[in-house]
Amino acid sequence: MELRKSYFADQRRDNLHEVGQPRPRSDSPGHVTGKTAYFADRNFPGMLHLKMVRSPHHHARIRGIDTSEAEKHPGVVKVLTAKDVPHNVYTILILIQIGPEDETVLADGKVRWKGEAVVAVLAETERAAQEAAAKVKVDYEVLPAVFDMEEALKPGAPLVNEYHGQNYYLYDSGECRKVRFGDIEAGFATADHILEQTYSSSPIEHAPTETTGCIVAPEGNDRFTCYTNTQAMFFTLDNASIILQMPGSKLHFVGGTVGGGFGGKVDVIVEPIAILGAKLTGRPVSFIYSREEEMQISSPRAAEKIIIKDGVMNDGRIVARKVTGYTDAGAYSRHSPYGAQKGAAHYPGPYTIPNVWIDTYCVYTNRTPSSAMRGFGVTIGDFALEVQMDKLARLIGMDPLEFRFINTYRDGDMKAHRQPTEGAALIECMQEASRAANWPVAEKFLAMSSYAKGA
Amino acid sequence: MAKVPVQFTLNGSEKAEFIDSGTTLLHALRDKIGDTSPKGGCHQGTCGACSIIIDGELRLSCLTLAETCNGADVRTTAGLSEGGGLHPLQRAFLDAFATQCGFCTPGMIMAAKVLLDHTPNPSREEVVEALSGNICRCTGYEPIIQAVLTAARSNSQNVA
Amino acid sequence: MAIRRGRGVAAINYPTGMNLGGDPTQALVHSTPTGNFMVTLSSVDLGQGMKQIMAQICAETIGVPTDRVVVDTADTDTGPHCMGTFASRGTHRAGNAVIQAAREARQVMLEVAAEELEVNASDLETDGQGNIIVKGAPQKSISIFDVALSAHFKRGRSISGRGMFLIPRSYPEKETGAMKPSTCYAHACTVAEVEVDDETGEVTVLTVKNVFEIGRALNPKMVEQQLVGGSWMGISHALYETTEPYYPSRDHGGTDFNQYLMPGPGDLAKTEIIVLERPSADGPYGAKGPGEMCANPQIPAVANAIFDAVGVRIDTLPITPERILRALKAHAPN
Amino acid sequence: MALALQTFSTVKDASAALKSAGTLYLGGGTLVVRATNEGDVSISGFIRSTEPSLSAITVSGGKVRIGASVTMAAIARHPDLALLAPAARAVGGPAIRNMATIGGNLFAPAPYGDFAVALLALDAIVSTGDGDLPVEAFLAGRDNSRAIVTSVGFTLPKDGGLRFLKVSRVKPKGISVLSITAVLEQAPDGTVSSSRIALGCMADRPMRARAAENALLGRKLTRDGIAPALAVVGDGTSPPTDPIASAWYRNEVLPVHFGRLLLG
Repeated sequence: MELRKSYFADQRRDNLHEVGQPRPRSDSPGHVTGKTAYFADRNFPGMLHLKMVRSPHHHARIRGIDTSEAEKHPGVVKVLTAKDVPHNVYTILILIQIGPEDETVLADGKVRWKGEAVVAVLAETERAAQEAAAKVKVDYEVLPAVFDMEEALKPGAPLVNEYHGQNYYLYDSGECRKVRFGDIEAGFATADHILEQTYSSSPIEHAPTETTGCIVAPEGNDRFTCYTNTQAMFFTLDNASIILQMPGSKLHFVGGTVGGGFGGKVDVIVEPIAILGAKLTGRPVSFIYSREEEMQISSPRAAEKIIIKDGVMNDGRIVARKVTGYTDAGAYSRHSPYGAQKGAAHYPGPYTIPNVWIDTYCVYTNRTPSSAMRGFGVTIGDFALEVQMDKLARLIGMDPLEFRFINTYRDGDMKAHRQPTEGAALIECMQEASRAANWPVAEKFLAMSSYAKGA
Repeated sequence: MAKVPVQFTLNGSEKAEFIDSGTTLLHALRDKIGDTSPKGGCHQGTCGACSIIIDGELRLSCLTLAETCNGADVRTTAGLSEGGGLHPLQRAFLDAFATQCGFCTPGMIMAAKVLLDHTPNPSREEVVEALSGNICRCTGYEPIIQAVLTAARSNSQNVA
Repeated sequence: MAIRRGRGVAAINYPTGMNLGGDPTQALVHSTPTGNFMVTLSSVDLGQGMKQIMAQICAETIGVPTDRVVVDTADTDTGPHCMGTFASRGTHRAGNAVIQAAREARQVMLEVAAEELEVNASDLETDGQGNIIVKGAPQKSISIFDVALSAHFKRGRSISGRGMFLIPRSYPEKETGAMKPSTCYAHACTVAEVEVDDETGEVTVLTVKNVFEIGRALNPKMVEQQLVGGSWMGISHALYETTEPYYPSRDHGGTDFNQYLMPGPGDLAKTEIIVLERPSADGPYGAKGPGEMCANPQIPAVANAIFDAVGVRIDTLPITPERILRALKAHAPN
Repeated sequence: MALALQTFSTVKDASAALKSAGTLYLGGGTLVVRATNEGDVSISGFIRSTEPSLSAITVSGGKVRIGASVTMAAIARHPDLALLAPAARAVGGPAIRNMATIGGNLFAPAPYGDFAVALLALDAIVSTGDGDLPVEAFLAGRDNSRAIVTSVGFTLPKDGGLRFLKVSRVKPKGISVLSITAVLEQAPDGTVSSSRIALGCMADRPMRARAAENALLGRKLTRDGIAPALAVVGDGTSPPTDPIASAWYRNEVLPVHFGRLLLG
């Protein structure tokens, strides 16, 4: 890696003592000796193992659950169903007043995705929990499922989630989050060329080497210590408090040393049910996702579909950009309504375009609920935007890098969501990339600056 | 449940435990013996985080039944720095900033150690092959490859 | 058979943090009796190095070497609230909170030193080595060790501070979408070079040259770690990864690291990283959040390079050999 | 039922124990221990045998016999089996190769079992407690086999007579898109006089590409010479669609890779 100190030197103090220094990491000695303590490196006498009975169907009504054989299985200590969860219907962003509550901790009457948690089995050994889980009988009436976002939005599509009443998230702005800037139709009318293209992606897993999990130990004083690899301590504690209807003062979360997250450990999934198990049995409880659960049960990055329609001039200026984005939330909201909204604020990308129209939708389908992942709301959008930029440049016969210089935002430019640009630096990145990759651009572009227009 | 005895040396010291038959070595090490340096990343044999050395060979402790290790010489990353000082591989991982979350690190170091035990001056391709059963999600592998190559160089300098 | 070569470019920006509930994070800083400093947080280290970076930020602000600072996180019985580690917010939000807390602690420390040295606190500065000196008269000094002892056992002062980051919550305006969704923006431009096998659709990424602008490299080696790993993940997203290979069909999802595809150590592109620093007005020592954006530009850069190589556009991620081969066959004459 | 491992010093005793329901033979553990770790409660016990012959490799007069417990790593480093080393090294990473056995590989479902593809092209004989079977017949009946594999025998081809190719998405270790083994003999004029070709991941288990074998006979290994074989190499295949590749893709690239293997 090289630091190019010549850029922005006038805005930077470089006479610092500790900041800017390549100090060794304080945690690395623990990593290389195997001494770093992750949550699962704790072991408690009498610890129970929790295994989840999961839905084999994408969408089904539950006509009945029979746990009697499982409860009798040797080594089984407790079997939990929806009725055991004090506040079973929840949503994690309710903490900051974003609802509605739309997800069950344990399925109640219905399952909406293949893999949904239905019954939790707590046993002395993992093996006993697995054997007992196999003895839980769930009577399902399979319902039609919908997997394609376009199909889900059509009238008459199977309703995925009754708590929403339709297969999309209802924002205060309506069926989508909107950004309106300038006059989009006037922009298209003046354009020399119009290009409309569709981009899409499928779900992506964080795949941290350490799977999601927690170990809960009763402290003996009505408090419970939860050793967890959550990415958000109080967010998880406070949601657990709501779900369990327990005062937060009864909960003690210990974490902060996590074997990779990438956004995959911000859903509050394992902790509440494990705490409930510890509370109802009085014993320590371990609930750790198998790798199979991590891959297919934990929330992935949402699949997206993005339609970009651009108006561009022969001289390289983009004069209008209309983006319609669809985020596949799966069966429940989790963080996806926010992800779609983040996308709305991110478009039209780091470019100054006078006429912008953005609609982003959060759509429900019968698949594993998606949620946060490294860059969500932006990552797939950047793929779409930057491939579109390449196509536009070729459409008008311009070098793709020079085409970007013409449109890149600079300090003071108004963004579509009405924030003035501050601290822009993309022009300098492109100038340096031009040199590093030996990708020549005209001298006038190398003379540009993010500081002000007209250079 | 009937318990079975297992006895082996772990990092040079004798260990004996009664375990449930069918217990994996990974569980026996972590939950019975208290060596948590091998990590359970998949229990499928696909991530390498539980890699250890049995009788000089790299093995996956998650797929090895503890009972099959009676009399074996078992080595883990926790044993590399016994006596205080860091092993050259551990030092090289530190210096190369080759750890981020650290969860794959003990397994990576085991895989690298077996390589260097047999091939003191490996090529880059040999390092890549030696690490090919170990998943890292943070680093992009390059710093780890560089750390192993650096450790090999420092080894050969020490010998010279 | 032909191996065809191409290159592509992409340019991106990325917002730091989120704006749900004002995106708060708190920090507490206090000194021990011998002048070591504890930073208490509930922020989570996912492997990105939160603990080390907070120590360096605290050390810089107090004016002591980093090894005099210990970071205690994340225990909800002791650490004050943090929204969490996501949205490229950790360094920025917690860093700002640590600076505020450390400044408050530093002020107390300077006041105690001023009493000991019988000067005004405003005339004092730290030397970064563990001493407090009188500006312009460095021979007149006191060690932070002695200042802390004095504060604890003589002056009755708690060398401590509280810090909090919070921005006004922003609700998007319904009709226009006007909103303030985040704070400062990081930037990147990537050029990727690929080879495509036009009989099998297989892609080899030869090189990626990444230029990242991240505000301030608080610890350059740790920045490098994250940028190199992120660049790898970007390539991985572009060509390999999905839990549903036949989306929207729900079938054939991978359940292990053999089936869930990511580049192996034999698939690595030659990776070049160049870092620019335009300090942000609101970041800790100007830092922005590089953790997420570093994995984004490689995806379109690789996609554009594939088009440059073989003349077909794959607008669906991941860009698998199958998708390329199908496109090549669809484009072939007859 | 808790899991239990029973160890026997002879294959005969192990075979008898394997008759109880719920038991599986434990080789290297890469398949069966994984299954129980993943919660397969139909398995209640493991049976293994420590009979020394299971771990022996004998090579004499061009005849090879490999005990069923011999690992991929042991095959890869055996000086007389250099021809097979690429196929043995194609299995997993180093730790897996120190555990995975030749006996186990015969049971590995696609996209695993690349070494068994090589054994099929070698026309190996599989010895079990119940007798000997050609590998092709053994593979066809493996799902219902309760016999313990004791060894695998075959005749070594001449140097250069075995070509092996594994195509993976992930390097250097990923599992198969497909694999191909070709055992060819050529007359002095370069024409193919004998050919056995086996394919991996082109069905649910390794299969012979007989049409391609016949199409190669009497032909030279030139672009024109192999063209008829490439045209028919996909005959009879029914490749799986899985997370690695679709059936369509496997069928499309099979002739490409087959051609490269023959010409390379």
